[in-house]
Amino acid sequence: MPREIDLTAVKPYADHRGDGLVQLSFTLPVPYSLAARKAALELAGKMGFDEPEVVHYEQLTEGYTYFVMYGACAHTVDFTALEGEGFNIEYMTEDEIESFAAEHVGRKIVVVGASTGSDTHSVGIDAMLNLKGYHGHHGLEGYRSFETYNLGSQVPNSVLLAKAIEVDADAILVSQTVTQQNLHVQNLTELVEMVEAEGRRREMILACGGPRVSGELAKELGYDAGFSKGTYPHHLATFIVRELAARVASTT
Amino acid sequence: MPREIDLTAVKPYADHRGDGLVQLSFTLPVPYSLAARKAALELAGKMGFDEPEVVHYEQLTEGYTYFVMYGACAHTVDFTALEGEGFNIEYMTEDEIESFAAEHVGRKIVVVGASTGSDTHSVGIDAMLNLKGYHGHHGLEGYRSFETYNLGSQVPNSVLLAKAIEVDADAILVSQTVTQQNLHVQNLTELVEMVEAEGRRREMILACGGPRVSGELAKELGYDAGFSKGTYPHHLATFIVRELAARVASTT
Amino acid sequence: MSTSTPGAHSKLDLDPGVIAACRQAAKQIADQVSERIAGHTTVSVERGVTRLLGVDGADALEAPLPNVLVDHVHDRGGLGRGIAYWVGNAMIQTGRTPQQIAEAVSAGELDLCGLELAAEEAIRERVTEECGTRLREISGRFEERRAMRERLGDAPAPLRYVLTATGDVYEDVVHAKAVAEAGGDIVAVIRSTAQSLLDYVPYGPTTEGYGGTFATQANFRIMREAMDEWSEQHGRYVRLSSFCSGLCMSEIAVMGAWEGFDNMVNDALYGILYRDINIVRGLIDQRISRMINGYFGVVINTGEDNYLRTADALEAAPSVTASQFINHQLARASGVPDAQIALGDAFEIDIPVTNGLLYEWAQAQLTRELFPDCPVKYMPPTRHMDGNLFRTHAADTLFNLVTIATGQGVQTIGVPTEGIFTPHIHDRVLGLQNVDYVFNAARDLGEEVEFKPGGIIQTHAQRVLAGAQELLERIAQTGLLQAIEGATFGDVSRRVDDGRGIEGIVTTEDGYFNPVVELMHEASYA
Amino acid sequence: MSTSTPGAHSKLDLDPGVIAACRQAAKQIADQVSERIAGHTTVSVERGVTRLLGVDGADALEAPLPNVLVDHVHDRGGLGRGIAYWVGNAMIQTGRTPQQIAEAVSAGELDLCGLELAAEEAIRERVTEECGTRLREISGRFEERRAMRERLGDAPAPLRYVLTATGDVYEDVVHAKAVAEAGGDIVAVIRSTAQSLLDYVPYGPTTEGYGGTFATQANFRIMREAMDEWSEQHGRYVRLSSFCSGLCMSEIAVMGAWEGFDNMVNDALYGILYRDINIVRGLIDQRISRMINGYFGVVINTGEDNYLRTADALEAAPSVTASQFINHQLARASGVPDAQIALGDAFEIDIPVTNGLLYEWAQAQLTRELFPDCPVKYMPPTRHMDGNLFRTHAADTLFNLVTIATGQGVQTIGVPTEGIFTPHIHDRVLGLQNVDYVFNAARDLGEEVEFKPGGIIQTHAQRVLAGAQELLERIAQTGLLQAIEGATFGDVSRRVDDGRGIEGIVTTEDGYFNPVVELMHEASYA
Ligand code: B12
Ligand code: B12
Ligand SMILES: Cc1ncc(COP(=O)(O)O)c(C=O)c1O
Ligand SMILES: Cc1ncc(COP(=O)(O)O)c(C=O)c1O
Repeated sequence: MPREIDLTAVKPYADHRGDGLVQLSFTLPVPYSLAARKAALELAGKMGFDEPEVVHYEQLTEGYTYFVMYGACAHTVDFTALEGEGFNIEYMTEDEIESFAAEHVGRKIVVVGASTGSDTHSVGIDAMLNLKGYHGHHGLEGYRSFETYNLGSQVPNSVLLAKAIEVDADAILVSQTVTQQNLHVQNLTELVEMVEAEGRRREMILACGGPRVSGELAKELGYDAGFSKGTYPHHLATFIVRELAARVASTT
Repeated sequence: MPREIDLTAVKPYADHRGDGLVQLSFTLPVPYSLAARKAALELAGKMGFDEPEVVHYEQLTEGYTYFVMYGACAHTVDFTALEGEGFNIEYMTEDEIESFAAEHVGRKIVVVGASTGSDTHSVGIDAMLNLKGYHGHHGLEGYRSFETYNLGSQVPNSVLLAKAIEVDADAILVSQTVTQQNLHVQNLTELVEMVEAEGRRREMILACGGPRVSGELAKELGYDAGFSKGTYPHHLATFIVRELAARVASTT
Repeated sequence: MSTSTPGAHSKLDLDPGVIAACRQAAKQIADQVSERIAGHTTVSVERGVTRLLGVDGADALEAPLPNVLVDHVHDRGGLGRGIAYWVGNAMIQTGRTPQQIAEAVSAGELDLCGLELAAEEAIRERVTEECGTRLREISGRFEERRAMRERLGDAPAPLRYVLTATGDVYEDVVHAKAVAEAGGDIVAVIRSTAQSLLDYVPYGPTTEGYGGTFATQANFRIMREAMDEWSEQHGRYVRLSSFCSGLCMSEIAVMGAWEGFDNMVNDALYGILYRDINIVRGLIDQRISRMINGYFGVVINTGEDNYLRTADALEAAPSVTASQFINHQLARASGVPDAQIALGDAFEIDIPVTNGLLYEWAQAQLTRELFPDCPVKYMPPTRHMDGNLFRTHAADTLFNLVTIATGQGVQTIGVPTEGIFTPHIHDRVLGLQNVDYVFNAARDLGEEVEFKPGGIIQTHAQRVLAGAQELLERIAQTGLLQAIEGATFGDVSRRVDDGRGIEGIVTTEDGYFNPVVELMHEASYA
Repeated sequence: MSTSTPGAHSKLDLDPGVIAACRQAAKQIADQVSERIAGHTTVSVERGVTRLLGVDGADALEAPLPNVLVDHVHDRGGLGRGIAYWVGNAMIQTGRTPQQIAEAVSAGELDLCGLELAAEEAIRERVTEECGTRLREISGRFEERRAMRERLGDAPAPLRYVLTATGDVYEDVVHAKAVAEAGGDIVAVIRSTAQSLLDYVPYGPTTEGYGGTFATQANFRIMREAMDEWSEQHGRYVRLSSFCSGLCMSEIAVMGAWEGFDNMVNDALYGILYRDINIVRGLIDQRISRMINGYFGVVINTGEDNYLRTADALEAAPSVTASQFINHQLARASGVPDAQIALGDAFEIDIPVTNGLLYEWAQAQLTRELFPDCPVKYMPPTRHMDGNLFRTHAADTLFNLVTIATGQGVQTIGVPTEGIFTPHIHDRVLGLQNVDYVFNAARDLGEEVEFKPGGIIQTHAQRVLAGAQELLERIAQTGLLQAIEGATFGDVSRRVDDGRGIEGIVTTEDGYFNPVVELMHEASYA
């Protein structure tokens, strides 16, 4: 009979329940040698891998060795504790959003967005805001219930915030793509601080997005939500109208 | 100025000293969902990764989700403690081996080898023993100082041992390629136990090899040495003549 | 018989005379094999017959009843007349079904060779009728399956053939579903290592295999049910495959047919070369096994790819082509139609060979042009793959390209872990994603390109074909057995009077008869 | 001017008439640009001149002396005569070197526009002599480098171009060595994000960049020394590359030449479209910058690949070809010989496009046939790459195949992490291993295959070329500036009187003179 999966103690699965196999790869700044191999095995041991194994290693340049490894993960995760969060957040369709907004907000929702700092990647924010949208789903500009300002890319946080204040925005939307050395974290943090310094944090929804942004990161940095690859405009819109409706409800 | 690498606390290196970045991939036996993503992040956290990040995940089939992740490894390894073991073990050339053997052993060295159990992979053991050898280096059969018995593949451990006893072998050489569910560990362990049961362990060199055999594993299982991918016949021969010379020296 | 590429001209500018000569020599070789094996049967062929008479199950010691029954007769020296003779007689004498007879024999209650003998004609008639009923039953099931396949839509070639090999049939089901979801067309349930060497087929569901899952009828059923369910749910038919090779070729062919398997790896040479099975035993078993596959509409896959795992892919290229010609004729001699003969080939040239891709392309195209009506089972790079997952994935990408550009019939997919593990669940999916990408991005590439006349590709193909001709003509002189002894295939040498299973060869006696062979033979020449 | 593929016929069956028409229209467009920018200089062109007069260093506030000097004159309204005029005059009047003059200006000790004015002829002579000395010095260094390249052996095309982008020049050195060891031919030191927007070149070694390392002269020197050392040690010459693009095009061209860089990405359109740099500013800067690159034997790389990162690769294909024709003429107008013009192209068709590989092959072959004497810088798939490392690696494999099959001059390698990170040290090595494998395995594939007449590949190439012709003829009517406003390239629109750096455009006055341009112009028409 098929063995059952214990969802309170989930482990990686390769070809047998509980085998725990994980593939790893990394470089160590040590010379290519048997000692390097041992260092990699020791490191994997510290990560909690049983029977770690180097399946490939090679010198990159003097003093740097690359490894491909496998190991059986000894840790487990209690999935039942997490299960609450389903995947299929029920995103509304464009039509549903329009009528929901009409009913619960009852006025144009003003959003201001940009790709900030030195970031010139505008495709992400354009996908969210411009009429053209993304993969056939049009951006917020195409929604009757939204009034949209897309400031484009390379926009200083100060300019973005000033515009938001000027048009009395309900939400500020930031896109960040260049993330080396956590540049995005710096940029995103700066904006929150500026919004707070202006005393506007409570009255504005702050959302950010980008390939390496996650919901967790966004919340950690003080945003209301974060969106990553695979986001469509109606995902963002669903979030905004729900959030705004909740706020409207709680203030009335 | 370039930052120095602290070899007492080595971490993975991606593009900055100390960034610690490691790539991981694995499957969790949980449904594709946001909760699955969280489970993967939690697991990576337990492994000791700071800022773990899921860069890709997808459903394989209902109840199974595949992840590609990155994380900054918080563990370090003291490389200086390992450095003793250089990589370039000085392997002798065929000629050197011949004269070394003539001088220090002074008789034909008898070796018996096989790919054991149900394993039909013979290319590895043939590479070590047959005249044809491996990548232009001929096998032990081609050495004047060796007398070689290659029993081929699918050889029961009992048959291999009996042959070794019959020809009064100096070394038994085992190859193992099929390793699923640690079949090789079972086969290799059985042989050591049989040799010990026959009271022959002290007088015979035991060496094993195969793509997933390592020196560490071999020693753990009670072998004198283990050889993996990239082994040439003269590597094995160097080991055998040195080991035998040491034994000859210590008994005289 | 079609000797030219359908429609188009030869991209390789092959000489039809050379092709004809190859086919001619191969035919001669196959005829010699037929002659050599005539007048023999084997314990496993006879067990295959008992299975087709409806015998199944195992005794308390886990010995399968077909073995119990055949050994019983063999021990008594009666196998030269064929198991059918004795079972038929027992049916008449006892009024029992073959299954009941087997159970009684197993219980020690019945001595088949001690019973009174009915008239030969009556026995033949009784047992042939029984066998015919069973054949019709299986054929009926096959027709249902064909209908299902048509209803759900059959995938276009190249079919994506994916191994599962966890050792545990229930885990294989999980892997098979992931494979199906990622676009796999055929799931091949790889066997536990060395099942080839068992002179019986294990019984019941199994969860403890190494490098594969035992081929048992129960395992077949579990897989088939799971995949039928998936197919119905998802509206796409998923085929199943396993291995006939080894010491039980014809029995497994029966089991596969009964359980609705669509493909079967069926090649005696594998067992002979790599498992040290006796040559004659292998060839007899193969003859009957393929006949059964052919009769029930199962596609057979031959194993030429294996040669390239032990011999150099460039040097051994002519031997692969020669073997394809021989296998083709041997399969035809078993009554398998071309559309069911998936000859083997593999992409195994070493990574550092300059213009290796051109040679692979030439060889793959050659196979297609030589056997235009046969699907080809094209195998991925494996021998030179190592622990560098990315290197393997790159090689698989070019392999996929050659597959689509030359229009192979069946393609076993490559996986990044090829050089290390029987693949993990996601590795098969990564492999299939690569296939998907390349097959689509290069869909019409084969149609688009022509090869430079007298260029590297044409020259290589022509040279391989010439080498094959030479080899075939030599083998036609000496015979296949001699050639195998001369390490012609896979650089491995085997002698005709050595090897496992030799004790299971039985010389038939006057009056030997095999209702399966007779019924199938009739059908294929009807 | 060569308009046909060298030696062989066109694999794409292109119409020479259409090609000639394209070239004609592009020439017209380039001439219009020349006309439009004539009578203008920019602050950065003038800073380039000061650098070629030997001015270097920065003041206490980290303002580079070339900026201090040029701003000084600009503030005083004197830039219309050209910086050389004022420096030349100051040399005569003070007897100091240009560097000493700059230091004095920086210290507030000297007002260039307040000095007595020498005779114009004398000034010209003095400053031209100074400039000539410097040009000869750089040319001398270049000749040494050429000798070194020849001694160590130059790699055959396609050259493997690999980015390093750690942000820290010392880490870049480590990455560059790994790249060299894995067979990289050209290491491109990618700049920190938005250096384009700085209207000055930072000074000194830097370790804090994002997505790249600042292009500074010190960084250039550190990289060059490290790679020269590596090259000598390993007996293989490794080239270096960086970016001229942005607001300092000509200055960086000077720095690169001085430090022995072999290639330079040089494309004003990048700055215009993606950094919102003013069109005219960009085109003036580019003219001089390319002239400097060309004169010192540096290969320029144009940036057509970028369009395919924001526009659809299939739809935008004609705009890429059109842009190549224009860039080719603009480069020639700067005196760059064809062998130093590496036009841009990219493999960016989306993964699920059926026959995408055929379209890529067609486009890549088209570029080669249209510009047989130019190397082409062919860029890897990036836009549609995601976090699935294996998917990216598979796409890179096909990209590598098209590169070798069409014989590109320079190939930027793809890396598995393309969709996620600036690559980690081993990712570049994995990318290079893929290149190695494919280039070798498919070495002569291009020679081997012909395309079906009127097939998908030929038809696609012909259609793209026709589209380019239409576009070029339209642009020749309206002018390039209008076309850019109409979002012809990369789906981005820019207006002529908007954009960064517009304040740095200076209308030249009577008596303006630029010794660099004059000397180089003389040389190229000598
Ligand atoms: C297009 C592109 C460019 C174009 C940008 C043009 C433009 N106007 O946008 C050009 C050619 C100019 C360019 C230049 C550079 N680029 Co670039 N570029 C890319 C590329 C190929 C695609 C990015 C993209 O458009 N993706 C498509 C969009 C739709 O996806 P997305 O941005 O993730 O957006 C989705 C979600 O994230 C989300 N989302 C995004 N933002 C927001 C905002 C909100 C509010 C919400 C709700 C959702 C949301 O929704 C979107 C739709 O689902 C990537 C490689 C890759 N495959 O990702 C490299 C990449 C992003 N570039 C990179 C780099 C380093 C650069 C340079 C800095 C290199 C250099 N030093 O010269 C330069 C300079 C750019 C700069 N300083 O910003 C790196 C970034 C590495 C890192 N992690 O830091 C990448 C990953 C390439 C690489 N592997 O090195 N680039
Ligand atoms: C060739 C091959 C075969 C041939 C074997 C023919 C033969 N006579 O050897 C055939 C086609 C018969 C075959 C069959 C099978 N194979 Co196989 N096969 C391979 C393949 C392609 C190459 C192995 C090889 O020859 N490598 C070359 C040699 C030289 O390398 P090596 O063995 O590692 O040896 C070197 C070192 O390890 C060392 N060494 C090895 N032994 C020894 C001994 C000593 C004493 C010393 C000092 C050194 C040493 O030195 C050698 C030289 O450097 C691998 C895939 C791969 N790329 O590895 C799969 C592979 C090994 N096979 C595999 C499997 C599962 C099978 C089957 C079981 C599948 C099945 N169920 O049907 C069957 C049955 C075989 C069996 N039961 O044993 C798996 C094993 C998975 C695992 N880790 O368990 C692999 C990895 C493929 C895969 N990814 O699924 N196979
Ligand atoms: C043709 C053929 N038959 C059978 C097998 C499996 O055989 P075994 O049962 O010996 O492991 C293989 C495996 O490679 C094969 O290629
Ligand atoms: C032609 C060209 N120039 C310059 C750059 C880098 O520009 P920046 O300095 O704006 O980051 C790029 C990057 O893609 C480019 O393609």
